[in-house]
Amino acid sequence: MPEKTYLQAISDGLRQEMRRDKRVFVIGEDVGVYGGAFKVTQGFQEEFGPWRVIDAPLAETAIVGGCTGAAIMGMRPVAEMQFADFVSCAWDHLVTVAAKQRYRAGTPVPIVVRCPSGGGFSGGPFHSQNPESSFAHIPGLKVVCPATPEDAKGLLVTAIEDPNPVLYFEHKHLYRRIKADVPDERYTTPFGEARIHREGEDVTVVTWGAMVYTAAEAADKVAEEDGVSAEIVDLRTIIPWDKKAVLASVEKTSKVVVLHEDTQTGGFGAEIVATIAEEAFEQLDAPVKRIAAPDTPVPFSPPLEKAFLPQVEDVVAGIRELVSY
Amino acid sequence: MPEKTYLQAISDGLRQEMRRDKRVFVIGEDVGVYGGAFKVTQGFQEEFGPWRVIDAPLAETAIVGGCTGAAIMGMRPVAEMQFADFVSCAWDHLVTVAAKQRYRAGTPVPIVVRCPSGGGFSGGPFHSQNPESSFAHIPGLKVVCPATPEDAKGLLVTAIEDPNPVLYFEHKHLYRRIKADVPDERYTTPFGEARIHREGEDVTVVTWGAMVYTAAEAADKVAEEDGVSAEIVDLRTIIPWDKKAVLASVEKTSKVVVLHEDTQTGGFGAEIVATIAEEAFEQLDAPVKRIAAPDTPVPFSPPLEKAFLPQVEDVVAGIRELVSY
Amino acid sequence: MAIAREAEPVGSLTEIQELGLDREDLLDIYRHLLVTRGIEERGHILYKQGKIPGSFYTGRGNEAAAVGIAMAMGPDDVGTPLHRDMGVHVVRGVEPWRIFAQFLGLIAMVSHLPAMVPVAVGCALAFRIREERRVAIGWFGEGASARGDTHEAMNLAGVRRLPVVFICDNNQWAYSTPTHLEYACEHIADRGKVYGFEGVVADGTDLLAVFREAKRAVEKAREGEGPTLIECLTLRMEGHAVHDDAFYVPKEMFEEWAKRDPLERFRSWLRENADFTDEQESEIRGDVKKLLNDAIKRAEESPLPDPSTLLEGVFATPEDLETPHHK
Amino acid sequence: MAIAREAEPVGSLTEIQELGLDREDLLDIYRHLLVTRGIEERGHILYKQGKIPGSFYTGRGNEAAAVGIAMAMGPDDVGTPLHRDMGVHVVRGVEPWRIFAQFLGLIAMVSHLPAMVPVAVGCALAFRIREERRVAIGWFGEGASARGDTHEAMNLAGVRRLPVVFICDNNQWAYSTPTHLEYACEHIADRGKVYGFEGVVADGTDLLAVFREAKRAVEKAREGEGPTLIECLTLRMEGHAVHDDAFYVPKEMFEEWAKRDPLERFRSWLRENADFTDEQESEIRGDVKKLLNDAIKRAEESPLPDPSTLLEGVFATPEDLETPHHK
Ligand SMILES: Cc1ncc(C[n+]2csc(CCOP(=O)(O)OP(=O)(O)O)c2C)c(N)n1
Ligand SMILES: Cc1ncc(C[n+]2csc(CCOP(=O)(O)OP(=O)(O)O)c2C)c(N)n1
Ligand SMILES: [Mg+2]
Ligand SMILES: [Mg+2]
Repeated sequence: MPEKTYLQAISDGLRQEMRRDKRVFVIGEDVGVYGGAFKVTQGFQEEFGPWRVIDAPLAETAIVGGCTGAAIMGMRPVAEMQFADFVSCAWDHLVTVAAKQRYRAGTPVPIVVRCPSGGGFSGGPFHSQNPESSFAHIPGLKVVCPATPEDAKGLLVTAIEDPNPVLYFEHKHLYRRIKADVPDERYTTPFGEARIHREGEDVTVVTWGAMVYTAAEAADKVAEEDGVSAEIVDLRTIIPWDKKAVLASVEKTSKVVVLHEDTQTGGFGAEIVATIAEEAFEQLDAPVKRIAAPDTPVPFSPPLEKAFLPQVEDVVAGIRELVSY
Repeated sequence: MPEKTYLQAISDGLRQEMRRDKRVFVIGEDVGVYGGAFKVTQGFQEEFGPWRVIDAPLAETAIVGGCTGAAIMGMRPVAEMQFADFVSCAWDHLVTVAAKQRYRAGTPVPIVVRCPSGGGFSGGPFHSQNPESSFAHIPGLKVVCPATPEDAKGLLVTAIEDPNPVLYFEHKHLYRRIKADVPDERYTTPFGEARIHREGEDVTVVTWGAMVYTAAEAADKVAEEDGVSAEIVDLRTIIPWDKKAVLASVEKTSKVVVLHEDTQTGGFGAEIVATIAEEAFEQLDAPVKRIAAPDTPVPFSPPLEKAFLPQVEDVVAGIRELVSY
Repeated sequence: MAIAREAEPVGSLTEIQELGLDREDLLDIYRHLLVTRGIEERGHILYKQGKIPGSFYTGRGNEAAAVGIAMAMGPDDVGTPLHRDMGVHVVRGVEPWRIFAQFLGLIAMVSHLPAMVPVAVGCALAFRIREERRVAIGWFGEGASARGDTHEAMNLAGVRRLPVVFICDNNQWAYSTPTHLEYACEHIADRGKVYGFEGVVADGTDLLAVFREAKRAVEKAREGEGPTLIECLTLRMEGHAVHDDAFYVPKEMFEEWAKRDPLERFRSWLRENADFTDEQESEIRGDVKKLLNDAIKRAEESPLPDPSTLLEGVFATPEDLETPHHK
Repeated sequence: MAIAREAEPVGSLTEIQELGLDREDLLDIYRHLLVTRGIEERGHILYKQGKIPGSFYTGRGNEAAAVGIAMAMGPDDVGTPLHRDMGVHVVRGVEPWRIFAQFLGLIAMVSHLPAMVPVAVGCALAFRIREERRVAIGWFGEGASARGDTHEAMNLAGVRRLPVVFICDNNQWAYSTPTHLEYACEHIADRGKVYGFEGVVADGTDLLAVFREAKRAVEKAREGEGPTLIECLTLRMEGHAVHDDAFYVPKEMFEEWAKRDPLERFRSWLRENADFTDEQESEIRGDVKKLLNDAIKRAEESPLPDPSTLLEGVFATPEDLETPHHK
């Protein structure tokens, strides 16, 4: 199996689907001649032409709303937000029209909105956000946050196949930093099935996206320094999310950290903690611990951004706290 | 003290502030000649003129964005959304500009966005929503949900005084249905201080908005039929929310229902449950129970809407379940 | 200075026949107009009887605009009509009982304005990508024209010359707000030009003028020559919704526009130009009455949804994609 | 067919003096232009040295437009300039060291485009409500003109005749996207008309023409005669940001516009019309060089924020309202 970056995996998965299915098209700002701000669609316009790789005006509602219309007419649109942050400009369309269309009018809206998300490189408050929690609260939307190249491809294919609007958050900090084997052939990765990134016995870390790697480093550290064995559950998809896998891990370890990069209050971590507290009350040997960014905009200045993003040491400290509870 | 409806209390509070402070003005669709879709600003334009009671074009971003600009220039704008649902059209402005302006640029944005929210009268998916949870997740915004006429007035005055953007959710189903004593003089109701709507010993119900009354009926019922004494904590403000009051009540009762009208997954109830699970783990004698609307759009059809909204019986059942745990 | 072209009235039967409508079509149109108004009048009564939950909106005064546009659509064309465009549903073959059933508690319309305009543009985008000779119609009110969605959608459509026709139902009021507080140009149709296409203002009470302009615009779009913006000027002859007595609309305005009742105008035209007889008229009226009576009956007999279905259909299933559109 | 008026170049020194600029002002302008370009050139070097986190944007080619507009603003006027409008900050007296310090890691600009245009309109609304003779300026790029925010803001401003001037920095590219994929009218300034006010297209490399039009528009707004939309036509002479080599821009385009370098144009004009000597020029250049050197030094010496301040300032306190603006 060839080794690919997370970014290549997304690009390859998308290209494969476009070759396979003429209904799939891409629309976004600078996705054509430029190949996308992050070059995910580089070379696509040469291959598929300007009507399947559409350079759109700077207008997110027109882009995503246009996808909804095209989807209702039988296409399989994939919109690219230049940064996940800008999906706020299509919020009304997504929550008002796309999310409710099936319930209200019976019409499925099979669209994918690709959102390059996440911080870690001084993008500042408008180029670093992780808006998955906001969308996860809206009935009718699906929300996907792959952590590995393999999942990035498989979940993208599933997202395109899915008959619902899917917010696909691809973490920018993983784009070129993370490399792994990715099958060449087409495959799908199911929604709602978590992946055990690392097995463990003493404590569970539930997380997704770039934080999987932060958790993994922390797990290495506590294994080495404390002999603590941490299990890492990578949710992969937030809506639907794999409650069963989380509860099974909790049953095993009785201690849980929920970790995410987005800010804490009202973040999706709260939903996971609440569910565990409701449904695994008797299995818990310690309070569930949330580790997330503090409730501020994402700071631009490097020392502040570092203090903002959950760091390996924060997770190590959280695990230690639970273990010694 | 005169008895007033919830709607009159809002209207009177707003008028009083406008008389007192020339910087306060109102802008929204049909707020002038028509007096607002729900008549909150009836008679205001006659009194304050067309430049302090501004009939705006149908353009929520212009309305709320305009308020931000005016606020930065020293005004105290109060925007009216015709229905809370339409605040989705100003989402980007609120989360991108208004919420982050202080952190990013040091400029306070003292605006109030009044949002008539909530269901119960077949308003359907676009006239019944409770979007407070979405905003509660965005650092920099404050979120207010009064349940009583007295609080409706006092919290509105506090909102206007507050140097931050405040989302003020006024529940439409309380407008004319709920009447109570409201002081004539000016007063403020502090943000972040819950109100004990009813004292009790056996179980705590944490809630806000119209659900306070649903909880109260349920409490009456379990008192009468089961001899169970339920305490009702009305949060009044969601951001900031009164963690201390909630934890104090939990310490007393050891059993908690968190109840809200908005849909469950990722709703603000999850934040409250998560916080209790994290910080009152040892005080709990039963898992925290959430009661909220199921994860669907708000249905239009009366039998479906009734099944959607949390009912007194649902709360009664929840309380009984906890009591017998 | 207006930028948009102002549409002329249509003259003779010959002229209209050249546009593809024969006498039978004209009688159908009259029937559609009666059904449209009838549904709304009956709906209003049902509302007063307390049978309709929520609120109730009518398009009195807008029937000719709605029916005229819809008549210009081809069978495979699509559109996103509004709360004042009942006539479009009628022409497109939605059975009246279904409409009553909806009033009585089945499903809801998108209410955020003008949220469906970008969707209409997206439909047109699909047609353009697949090189189909189909057209999408996107409606918005003159009030909703103030929102960003109309702008983004019309701009994208203009840049890509998509097969879409924009219809602005300009009934001069947005709830209680008069046009001079909604926009500051002469005509909303003037905006077509700044998106790269033609704008046309039509008298929305003149069904045939609306039809002719819509037909032209639809065919132009079908030929790949891009969008058109048609503004249909009418007056909203009732309140914003049933609870609203429209006290803010000057009486003279209602009186003036009452003289231009679209049904009456079309009826007179038929009388003068198409040998429309008393017998034909009363036959059509009788048919419509029966249709509506039966429709209400059927709707009232239809069961309300069962609460157990509450959770159904939030997410689509793969089978939902097995519709002609999606395949 | 263009709807907007096209601005003429400014001729003589007398003409410009009548607009209120004396010779000293003109030399100041030259200084501002040099500082503007200098800050960006130095910033670019700092970026290459790895000292600037994140990305780095420049406005090369846009200096005259930015400085020209800012020179037309009164001391109490306000504005919301963009990433290509460094010259506005320079004219408005932001000290260069602060700008470098910002590059080096202090604070961030709003990036969502054109999110600040409604805010500018809101500032104008405050002025109108309080009947102050102040003006707000709202900037947006030709690319961002496709977004709904520009539409909603300009429409509201037109309806209420607010004291605001809209500036469209049309540098012919939105990242890699050329204008014909962004809009389909001849000029963005054509849109003024459909919001009820004048649109003007100016050569954005001609500082004096930009200044004259901005001055007119600002005074018009101040007199209560409503908004103006001025489109400043330039070319973005570099990539979208430092990482972008702008391969998609035709070379000839750069060559053609290089001949219209705004600094060089203004310098020539000074030479020909205002007795600008070699000595004066080298004196100014020397001053600017020193200013920038000192500024970088001071910025590099400024400490980065302490992590302990992370949580500060998410919410404003009542004391924050004790600024001149808010009182
Ligand atoms: C985004 C949004 N804001 C506010 C409303 C509330 N509202 C419903 S209809 C209406 C007036 C609409 O005016 P117009 O577009 O002219 O359509 P008309 O009702 O006159 O046909 C308003 C303000 C809405 N539906 N959507
Ligand atoms: C809402 C939004 N979408 C996308 C972007 C990403 N983006 C940043 S600059 C830019 C191009 C802007 O073009 P234009 O408005 O012409 O300004 P210019 O950079 O050319 O000065 C884009 C697409 C953004 N900042 N905001
Ligand atoms: Mg209208
Ligand atoms: Mg540009």
